[in-house]
Amino acid sequence: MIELLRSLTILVLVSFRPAPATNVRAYDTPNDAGGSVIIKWDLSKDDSIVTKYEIIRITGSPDGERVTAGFVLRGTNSYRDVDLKDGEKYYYMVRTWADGEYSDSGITSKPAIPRPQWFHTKRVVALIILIVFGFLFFYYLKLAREGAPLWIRKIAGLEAIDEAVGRSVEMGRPILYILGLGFISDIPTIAGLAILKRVARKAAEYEADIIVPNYDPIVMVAAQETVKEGYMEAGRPDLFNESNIMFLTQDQFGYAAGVDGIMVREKPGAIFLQGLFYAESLILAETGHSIGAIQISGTTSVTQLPFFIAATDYTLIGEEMYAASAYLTRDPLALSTLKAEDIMKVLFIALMTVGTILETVALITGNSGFHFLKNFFSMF
Amino acid sequence: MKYIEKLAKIDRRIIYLILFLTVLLPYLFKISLPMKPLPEVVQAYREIDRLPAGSVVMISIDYDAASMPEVQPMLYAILRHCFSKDLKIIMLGHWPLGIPLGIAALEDVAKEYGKKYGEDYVFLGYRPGVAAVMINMGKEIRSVFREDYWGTPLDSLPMMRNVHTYDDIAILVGFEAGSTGDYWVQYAQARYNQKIILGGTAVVAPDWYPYLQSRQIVGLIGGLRGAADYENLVHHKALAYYGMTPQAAVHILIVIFIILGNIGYLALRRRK
Amino acid sequence: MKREVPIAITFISGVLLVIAFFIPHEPFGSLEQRFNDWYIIVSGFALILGIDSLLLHHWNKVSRRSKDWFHSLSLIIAFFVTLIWGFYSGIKTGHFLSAQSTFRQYFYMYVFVPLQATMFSLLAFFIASAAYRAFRADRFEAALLLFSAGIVMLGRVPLGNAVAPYMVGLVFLIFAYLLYSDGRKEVDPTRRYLKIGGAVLSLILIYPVGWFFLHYTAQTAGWIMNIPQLAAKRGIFVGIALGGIAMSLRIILGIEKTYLR
Amino acid sequence: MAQVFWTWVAAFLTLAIFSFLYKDNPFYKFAEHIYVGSSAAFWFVYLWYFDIKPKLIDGWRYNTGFEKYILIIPAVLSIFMLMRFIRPLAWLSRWAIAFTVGMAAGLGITAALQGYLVPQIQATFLPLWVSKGSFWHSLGISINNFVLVLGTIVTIFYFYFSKEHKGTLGALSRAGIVFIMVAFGASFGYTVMARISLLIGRVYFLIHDWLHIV
Repeated sequence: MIELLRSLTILVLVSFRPAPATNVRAYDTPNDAGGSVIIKWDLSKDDSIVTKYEIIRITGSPDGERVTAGFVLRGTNSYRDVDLKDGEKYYYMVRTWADGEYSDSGITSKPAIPRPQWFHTKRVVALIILIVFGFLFFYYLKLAREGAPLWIRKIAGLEAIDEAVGRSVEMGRPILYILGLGFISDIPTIAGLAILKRVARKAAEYEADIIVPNYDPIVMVAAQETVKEGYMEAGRPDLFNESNIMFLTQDQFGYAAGVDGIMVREKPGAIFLQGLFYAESLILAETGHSIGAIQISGTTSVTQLPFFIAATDYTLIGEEMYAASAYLTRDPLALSTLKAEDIMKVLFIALMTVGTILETVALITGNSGFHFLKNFFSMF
Repeated sequence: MKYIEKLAKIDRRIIYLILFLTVLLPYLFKISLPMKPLPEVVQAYREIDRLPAGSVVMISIDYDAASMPEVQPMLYAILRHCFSKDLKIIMLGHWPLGIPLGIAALEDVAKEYGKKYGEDYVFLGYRPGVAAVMINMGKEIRSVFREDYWGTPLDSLPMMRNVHTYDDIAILVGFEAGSTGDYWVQYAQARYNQKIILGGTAVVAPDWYPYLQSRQIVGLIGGLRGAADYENLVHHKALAYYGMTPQAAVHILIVIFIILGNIGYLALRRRK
Repeated sequence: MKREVPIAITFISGVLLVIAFFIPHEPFGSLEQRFNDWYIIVSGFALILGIDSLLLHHWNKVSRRSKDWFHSLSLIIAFFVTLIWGFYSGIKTGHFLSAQSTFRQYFYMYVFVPLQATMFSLLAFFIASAAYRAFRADRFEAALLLFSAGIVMLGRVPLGNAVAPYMVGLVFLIFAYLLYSDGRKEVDPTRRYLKIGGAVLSLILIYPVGWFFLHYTAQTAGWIMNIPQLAAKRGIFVGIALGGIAMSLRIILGIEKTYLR
Repeated sequence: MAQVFWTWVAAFLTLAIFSFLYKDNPFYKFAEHIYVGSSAAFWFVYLWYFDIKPKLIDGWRYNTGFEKYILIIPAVLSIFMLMRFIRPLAWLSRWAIAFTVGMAAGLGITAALQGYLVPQIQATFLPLWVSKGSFWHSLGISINNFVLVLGTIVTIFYFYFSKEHKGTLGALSRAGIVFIMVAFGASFGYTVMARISLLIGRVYFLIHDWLHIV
């Protein structure tokens, strides 16, 4: 009986036309490269029995040919029409379907004209941050050029570099420098190269060998140049041996297998793991520990930092690694940029505090106007 | 006293050996923990179980060898379930290096159940462009895959004759190790209302619970635990099911090692 | 020329990408994608340099008959067998991973995947030995590391709840012991009694805390992952982002040019 | 038959890699060298089929006009890269490197802004008092939000470089360390499960596919 009633209700509902979708609006998609329009509408009152909405496009004038632009399912009230011509006028209608029946209000939207934009308005917050940072950056650069004193706190992992190289030399063992799985297009790899230069110079001073196995061939080339430069600075270009900076393979675990092999056979006294690392980080660090080497690691991969902290003697955590080149060279220009970073940090902390207070106020007063800062920061 | 101090310096090889045995022995002796299948896995099982024979299930291979131990058992379990219910299978993938893994499993299980290629299962393979593939299949599968993986035109395969769009596919099962699953939900579900079940590694699966709540997916199989539950449900206990015991045992073992190490370390420190 | 041109190239390509980020209009809108494609092409060719380095390194070992030269020879043979097989299968069947490709059927499934998976699985052993060795409660920070690792580890498996109280109890016991032995050496009487009192308190707390973890280990693990873990990650991310921007600016402006010398 | 032979090959390689856990030995050395050599070739073939061929060769063949001729730029950069083989022209390779590094720097800035900085800061804009459900529930959420904001801020202070970590800054950065250590411990513990699964997979291969015990 209930079954019968149900099917009857459905039958009745279906044989009626669903209420049409109303208030159809179309406008150019903001912040895009052109060629697309966004269509929005108010859902049909019978949305719960609607099967789909059909979006109909009319090009040129409201009484032109009607073409189906696409379908969306019930509950959806917007559609993005793509592959359109910039500058052309487009009109839209939304047809509401319930099984075989449909209805539409017969009214088309006002015309929309797709255009490309010259500025991404959603990214204005990023631009502001960049401008403020840029201003601070150049301000402190100028101060540094004028000779203002710059101070940097002690970073244990970087202090230990000379000690590690020295100890390795005392034991008569080579130094192993691992740049990880980063490509040259990864900033941590470039930070790793900056530290490599210092290590190479120290190694040259002590006449120690330095081995650099590589995952990426372009990084290998850059590492060869970097080590050569380090040896030149130490005044020992004669000791430079390019074949010690070699390529292994572009396979994550193949690289780990190869580096492990080098570790157990060459028995380096000091191992540096500086760059971008993934799951192989612990394979390398544990093998390095098992041969008794002193290990200094550093990476910006947050998921791998715990393993480095556990398995190596010193670890440069995230930003500390980027600070390394300034720290090691004490180059005033580079140090000045650290000062700019620090000011930014204070600004961000202030911003977070303000944002948190605003959100709290918004929730207590129930005034959504206080969400403005949070809304301002939503970008994509 | 000396023995206690030794606890601080257990040779790593001894740790390795004990760990290896902890993984191996539960398999050899088929020791298993009593486990109640997770509701989201049961839901996935029921969705497939109630499909009428002859329905088409589409399976997507979006992982590669690195996530094989977690995801491959799910694939086997689902394939067994589908073939035992006489469902038809279309397999494809978005990770080129996972394709060989998918095909190996499909051929294995098909042989087990005596299924015929082209009539009971089809392998489409890989086409570049994740979102484009998903969207275009909503219009016509042939617009993306004119031929199957072996180069046979789809129309000459009996089971594909009436399969054109998502409307002809009862359920889509995505096996994931990255963000491809989100694309499936975004394109196949949101645009074409395709029923979706997702299975994936323990790392990616937790992100899908919101989909489950909003009914955008009708089942979720996460990590080795999810695979174990599914194996349990289809009564074919294998890698994952018996793997749960070593899984728990090793976690506890590592904690025990940490504690032993600390006791030894403390003893050493006291003497100093 | 040899030095200035590269710096100019770096400057131009870097600045262009930053500008393109704010301009959806073509040609900027698709610039990032285009540069990425170019990069992939260049790095593909660069692989020839890498392979030259690898083969030369091992060929030298073979020709000098230095230690392990036999293994170096097998590396070279493995390289060429794989290369020829891969391209042979690729040409014969249209793609090296295609259905009929014997390269896929045999090399990929029975050599490449097992090697990769086994090397990856070594992590299970290393994670155990690293935890055993490194998680020593010698300092407060180390104790925190140990504690949160243990809770999360146990919170993720069945039976974890049953074991967690013992672990937590032991940590408290250790803590009490440390406080007591420190307190005994303390000269100042108030500090001494504070520390010894703390030791007694830790002993008393073992029971309620143990009870708590008997019931709530999984929830605590979830809380640690979702709250303090996330907070620290965010802080680290902010640092990395700022450091990354500064490093990038230094590169674009030519202050940082290690790679070019 | 082929199946059986290749399963034995796979089992041999698996055991050879495992033998490294005991110590370095000829079996591991052999497997390692095979792995490095064959994987270098594998990725070379892969790059050809998935990158160079579709992006450069097919791009040149099927595109017309601007899209076609713009490909000359990466082709020239690639040739410059290979100039390292010719000593007197080796300096040209720096041009190609300069391009990739410039790209890294540009992307480094935009990715940091879009991927980390703005979303992470926005996510910390949390209300410190939430009323949702019962009082205790609200208090719980509020405390969590507070800990989240506080933890983020003190962790940032740990990375403050240009001042000595003494006094207030010292206390804040020490609090930062506390959060960092808890986070690292948790992250370590969280990963264990996935790694054990990998080992389970290999052990299962050995006893099931190879030895057929289970």
